[in-house]
Amino acid sequence: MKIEREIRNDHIARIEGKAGVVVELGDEITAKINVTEGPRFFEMITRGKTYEDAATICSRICSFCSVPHKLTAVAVAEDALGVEVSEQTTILRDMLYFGNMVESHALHLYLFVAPDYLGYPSAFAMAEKYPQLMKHGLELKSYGAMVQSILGSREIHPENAVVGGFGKLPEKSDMERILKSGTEALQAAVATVDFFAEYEYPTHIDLPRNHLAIRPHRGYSVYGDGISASDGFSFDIEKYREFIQEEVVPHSFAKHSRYRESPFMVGALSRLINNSPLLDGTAKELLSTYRSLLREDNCFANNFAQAIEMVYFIEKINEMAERLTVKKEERVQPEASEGKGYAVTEAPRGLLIYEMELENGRVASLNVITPTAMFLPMMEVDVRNMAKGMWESGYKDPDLIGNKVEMTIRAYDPCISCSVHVVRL
Amino acid sequence: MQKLIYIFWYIRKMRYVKIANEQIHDFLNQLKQYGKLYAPVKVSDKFYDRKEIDDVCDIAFDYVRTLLPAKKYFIHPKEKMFDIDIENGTYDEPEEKIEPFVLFGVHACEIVGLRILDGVYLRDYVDTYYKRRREAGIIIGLSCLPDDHCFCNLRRSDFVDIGFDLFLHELPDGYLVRVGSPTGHKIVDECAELFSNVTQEDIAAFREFEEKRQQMFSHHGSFDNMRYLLELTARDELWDEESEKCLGCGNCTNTCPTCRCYDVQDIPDIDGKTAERIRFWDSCQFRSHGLVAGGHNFRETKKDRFFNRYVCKNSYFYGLGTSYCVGCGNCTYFCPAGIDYLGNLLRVRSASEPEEVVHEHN
Amino acid sequence: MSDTMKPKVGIHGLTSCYGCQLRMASVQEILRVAQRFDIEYWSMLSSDGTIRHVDIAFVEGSVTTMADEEELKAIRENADVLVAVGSCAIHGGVQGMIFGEEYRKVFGEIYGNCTMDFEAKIAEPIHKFVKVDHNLPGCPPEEDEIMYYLATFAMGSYPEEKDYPVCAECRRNGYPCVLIERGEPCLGPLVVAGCGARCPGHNIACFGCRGPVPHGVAWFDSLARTFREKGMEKEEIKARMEIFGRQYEKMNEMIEKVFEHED
Amino acid sequence: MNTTENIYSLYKCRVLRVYDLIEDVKLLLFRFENPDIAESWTCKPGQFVQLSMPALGEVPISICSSPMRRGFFELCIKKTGRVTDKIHELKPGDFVGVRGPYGNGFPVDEFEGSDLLLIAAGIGMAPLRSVFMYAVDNRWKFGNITVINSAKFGNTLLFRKELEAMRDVAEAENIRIIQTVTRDPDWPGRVGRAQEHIKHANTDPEKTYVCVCGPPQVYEDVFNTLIKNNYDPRKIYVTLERRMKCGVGKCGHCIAGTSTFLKYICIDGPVFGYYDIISTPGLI
Ligand SMILES: Cc1cc2nc3c(=O)[nH]c(=O)nc-3n(C[C@H](O)[C@H](O)[C@H](O)COP(=O)(O)OP(=O)(O)OC[C@H]3O[C@@H](n4cnc5c(N)ncnc54)[C@H](O)[C@@H]3O)c2cc1C
Ligand code: SF4
Ligand code: SF4
Ligand code: SF4
Repeated sequence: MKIEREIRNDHIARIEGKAGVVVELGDEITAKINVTEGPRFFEMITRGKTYEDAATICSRICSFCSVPHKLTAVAVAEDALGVEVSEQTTILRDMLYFGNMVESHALHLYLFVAPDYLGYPSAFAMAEKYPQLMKHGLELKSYGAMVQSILGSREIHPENAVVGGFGKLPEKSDMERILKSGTEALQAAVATVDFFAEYEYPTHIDLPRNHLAIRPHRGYSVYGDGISASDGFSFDIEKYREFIQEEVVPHSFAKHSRYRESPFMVGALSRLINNSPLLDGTAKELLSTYRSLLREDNCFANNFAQAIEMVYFIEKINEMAERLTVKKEERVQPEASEGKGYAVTEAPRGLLIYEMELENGRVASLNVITPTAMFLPMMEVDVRNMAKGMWESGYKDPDLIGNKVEMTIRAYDPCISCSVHVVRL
Repeated sequence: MQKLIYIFWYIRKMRYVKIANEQIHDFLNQLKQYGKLYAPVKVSDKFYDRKEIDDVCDIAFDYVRTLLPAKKYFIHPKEKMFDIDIENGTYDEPEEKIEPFVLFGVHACEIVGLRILDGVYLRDYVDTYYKRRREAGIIIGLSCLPDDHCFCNLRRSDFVDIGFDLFLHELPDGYLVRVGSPTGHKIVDECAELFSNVTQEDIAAFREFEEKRQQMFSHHGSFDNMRYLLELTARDELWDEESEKCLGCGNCTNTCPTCRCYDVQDIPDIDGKTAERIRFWDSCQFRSHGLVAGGHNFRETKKDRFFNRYVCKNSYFYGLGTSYCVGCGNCTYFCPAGIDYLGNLLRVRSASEPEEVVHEHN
Repeated sequence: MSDTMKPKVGIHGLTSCYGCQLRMASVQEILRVAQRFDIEYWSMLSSDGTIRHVDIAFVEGSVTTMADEEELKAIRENADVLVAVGSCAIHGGVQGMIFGEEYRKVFGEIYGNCTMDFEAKIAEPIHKFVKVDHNLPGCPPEEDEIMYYLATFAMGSYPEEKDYPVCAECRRNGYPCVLIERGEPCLGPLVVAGCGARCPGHNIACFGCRGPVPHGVAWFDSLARTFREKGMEKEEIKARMEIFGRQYEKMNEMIEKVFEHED
Repeated sequence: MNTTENIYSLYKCRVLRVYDLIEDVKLLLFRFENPDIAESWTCKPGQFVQLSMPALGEVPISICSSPMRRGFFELCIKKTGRVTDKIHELKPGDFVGVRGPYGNGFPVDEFEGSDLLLIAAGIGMAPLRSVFMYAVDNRWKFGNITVINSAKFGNTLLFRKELEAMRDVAEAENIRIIQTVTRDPDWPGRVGRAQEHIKHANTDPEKTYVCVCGPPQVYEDVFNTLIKNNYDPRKIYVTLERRMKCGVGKCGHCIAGTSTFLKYICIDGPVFGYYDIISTPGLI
């Protein structure tokens, strides 16, 4: 193979975590996402820990998704121990989870992606010229952070969410606080949709693909009992190993996953592709206005999908905050101390799968598959196609190609920290 | 202090009234007109703390101790001293409007504790922050029955006759109320319909209560020789053993009604133009309490710090002729390591082997 | 300091959950922070950055690869003041729980015989490799402390670090003590204050995310004794204390000491 | 600045001059901004002030000038940490906040009519300088005076030049100045520790008051030598240091003593007598 040009960036900026990319251009074109961040062995370090400690440790897999990790780890322990939580707990967890969605999407769209679209190296550089945009971004971020702080005790690593319920329940005044800033946040989210609807998706990477998303319990939710694919297939979470395989590749401390042997996509786009009929309210209206932007075959549609989701989740949070009158209730104490459990939820970046075995109240084994590990192979395909398309249509400047390559990576909102927690097979 | 002088004057003309159990909630509601009402409420399975009262039915009358002593209302756990303008080098006191407030249900030991704090904070140099709050606070005392950790009797702080506006002594069907200040008189006058005269039976009941209370203390005698004995036993192994258990967490000092060490810090704003000078509770159990520039520490080891508290608490407070320790037992009750402060003092006093002390919280 | 003399800062991440950087990025006053400093390097937020000389470098994350180690050394060489941010950088973080032989075993178990393109190492705190001037503890650090640290640096001074435990704040805030009341293994007495005793305030025992109190006043031995008295076994105690304390040199020794006379 | 009676309020003071004394130690001259304060402010030798650097903190510093000089005072400050680092950056014209004076100071009234022996080690000369200046300004009130100033090296002798420059006056005034170093082979003058020079003092042990200041480790040897040389232990005074946040007996950091003898260094000290010291473990 003759390599004419190599594009290499050891440290992709504006993503969560540390990864590099190498694209070799020549008669053959290859692309590799190097996940060089050191492995962190979460499955190992949780072994022998109580399920409470394990859930708290798992939250440290990633900061952007600390709420999803914590709540999924809690859900898997509850599944293993046969704990049924109250209706109130379910609602409060949804709120907490949705709060994380809003913050994570806002950070991604405003701090990571918007500078790309507007041609700035960073949001700070962009802030001067686009103060209104930045204001929206910070408003949405703060709103999400506030919801998480109220329900989870803080915006990163929510210690208040525990097996059986919550350590401390929110008060009436807390709900009022959420409602109070809800309207403004919703406006900002709608403005975000309008902003992202204006940008044209880069071409060269249109490629049909499989989208995997949760089979939700009720409504357009983040909790569910199985996974559905855009190829029409659907399976229970207990069977995930039959459909999703993981393998080690030499250039990455993160494993790569395949669905029935091929790369696939997960995330906001996949959720909307598979579950958008479940949407309601403003988000539904907006989506019907901009239906054509929800492109199955182009990963850049993911940013638009995130914007739509923000609208939906804020509206839901506000609804819940308005309806719920928090009653005093005790956490449910598990009766069992052993068992095997499965849990799947939708993290901001896509499906998050936990499998846990408990003995004597302590973790005997744990397996976690994160969204980034799932979409890494698909991302490599898109990166390669992006580079190939540009190269073949005559672009030779490696910086220019590199820039587009990075934008492609960012469109996925990859979470490298999540991916290198390292999965045991 | 103007107020204290009045107290001395009125003390000679004592006034006692009675309030029946049926009237007590009315009385508590009436108290709210004198300011925000703070009283002990149950905050968890075993603990009580003083909180602002909305519904007077929440008030706990049979509490023994609160998570934090009454001092928290006079020296806030954390407070701003100054707003600093860096460029002009000015230090301005924050504009704090101090509203009158009522502390209900303060036990005798805590009232003595506050008087000890007065001795420190109002002596020579008057701490304005403390003084203003002290003047705004109305103190309503409440009699109590001791638990195993209480030894206020050994400290002579089990009964007070000064330092409160009203003091309620439990009777079978109500409370014998002693008036301790002009404010106390005013309250009684203004709520006259709630009070009745004290009867012979009430006096008998009061006597009986006091008798019962004295008998309930687990230890009797005197601690007057404690100061000498502590110095003489400073090298005993007891201090090695006990300080070995200590977590250096400072709960003992924070929950002590008379511990008053504070630290001061300047917190600059990010713009570099303004700052706040704050002060917050410190503890001699922390490493940096005795640390000076250059790294020398006047209380280098955990044992030094541990022993320091025993020395400091037991030393002589000239103002009242007692020790700084009022015998409330908080430091034992709130010590996560289960270190028995009273038990250790008793060991010092009698040089006996430690009794099997069960550290129980109930 | 005039505008032309803005301090230059770099914000770097090694291996971690990136929460400390995220927390720094999400402080309310982020735009005012950006105005007060020249942010020379912050790859999480900006694609404009190579490691250049800065006045203050903030480093999050532990060292888990050779590349991390090299990067850290380059950061140190180019910084006048280096601040370790968060539990990973200061104590190794949760990933620092696997040590020595155990590490080889685990690595083999997971990656099997697959030869990797990069070399991974045991996760270690950054002070094992370079001189650290200040620690900004937390998992992640608290907003008020981030702002305090930044503000003191901006003034050309440096922060006063806390050397007392979470219990102090727990008590000042008047939270019921879960260790006394329910016998739950609260690590508050061991752990450096700053969080305002968030977990006890939520009825949850502190599990030590901020890491041990510095300067040798984290009394693992005394707390292990207390836990033993509440009925916990040695292994249980270790399993809990090691989550954020495993790389504290004397941890094991101190816990063992308490159980010495038993077995 | 505050006009209320808040005891923690500060007087604004202007830095007039900054001298480099020895490495890391500077002498700063201040003046009160407010003329009323300048007029009325007085202090005693051995007292200290609380000096604030806005947004950084407050530190206790001994006054090292003669109390006879109205409206002005000098502080001699060693650079050792957050606040003192910044103090060293002060330039003439800058402002600081000051409150005080605090502490008991040396009982100079009691000293009257007696000989004076001042023994300084390290930066101990800083607080003793105010006693010395006071004695010089009121020369007729005291008998013979000896100052022993000691340090490790010639260039770490605090106020060396100032003391050297006074030699002629001193000769005429029965003041003996002994400067000695312990580790400097190039030093042309006297060598050895402070206590080794007590025998060279011009003071009569029977009627001498002694003031000592230095790092904690020097005290024992100095005391022993003094007592061996027949100085009266009841007339030996030292000035101590402790962590302090308020300077007025509130914050508790400087509490020292035993249960029969509890003292605040800031208000009961910082000057203590020999018997206080030996009956109170931990005071030094
Ligand atoms: C009565 C008295 C007189 C003093 N006189 C002088 C003098 O004339 N010249 C001089 O250079 N130094 C003097 N010192 C020591 C001086 O106060 C300390 O060097 C100074 O506080 C160090 O502060 P820093 O912030 O620079 O150091 P850091 O080590 O950063 O100290 C942090 C904080 O700790 C406290 N602290 C630290 N060391 C001391 C200490 N030794 N005493 C009290 N508080 C301390 C202060 O509040 C300080 O802000 C005196 C101390 C006392 C108690
Ligand atoms: S030392 Fe303990 S017993 Fe004594 S007053 Fe303080 S808290 Fe009460
Ligand atoms: S409360 Fe107990 S463990 Fe904590 S510092 Fe005091 S004596 Fe030590
Ligand atoms: S709950 Fe934990 S942090 Fe709070 S006082 Fe008890 S042991 Fe300390």
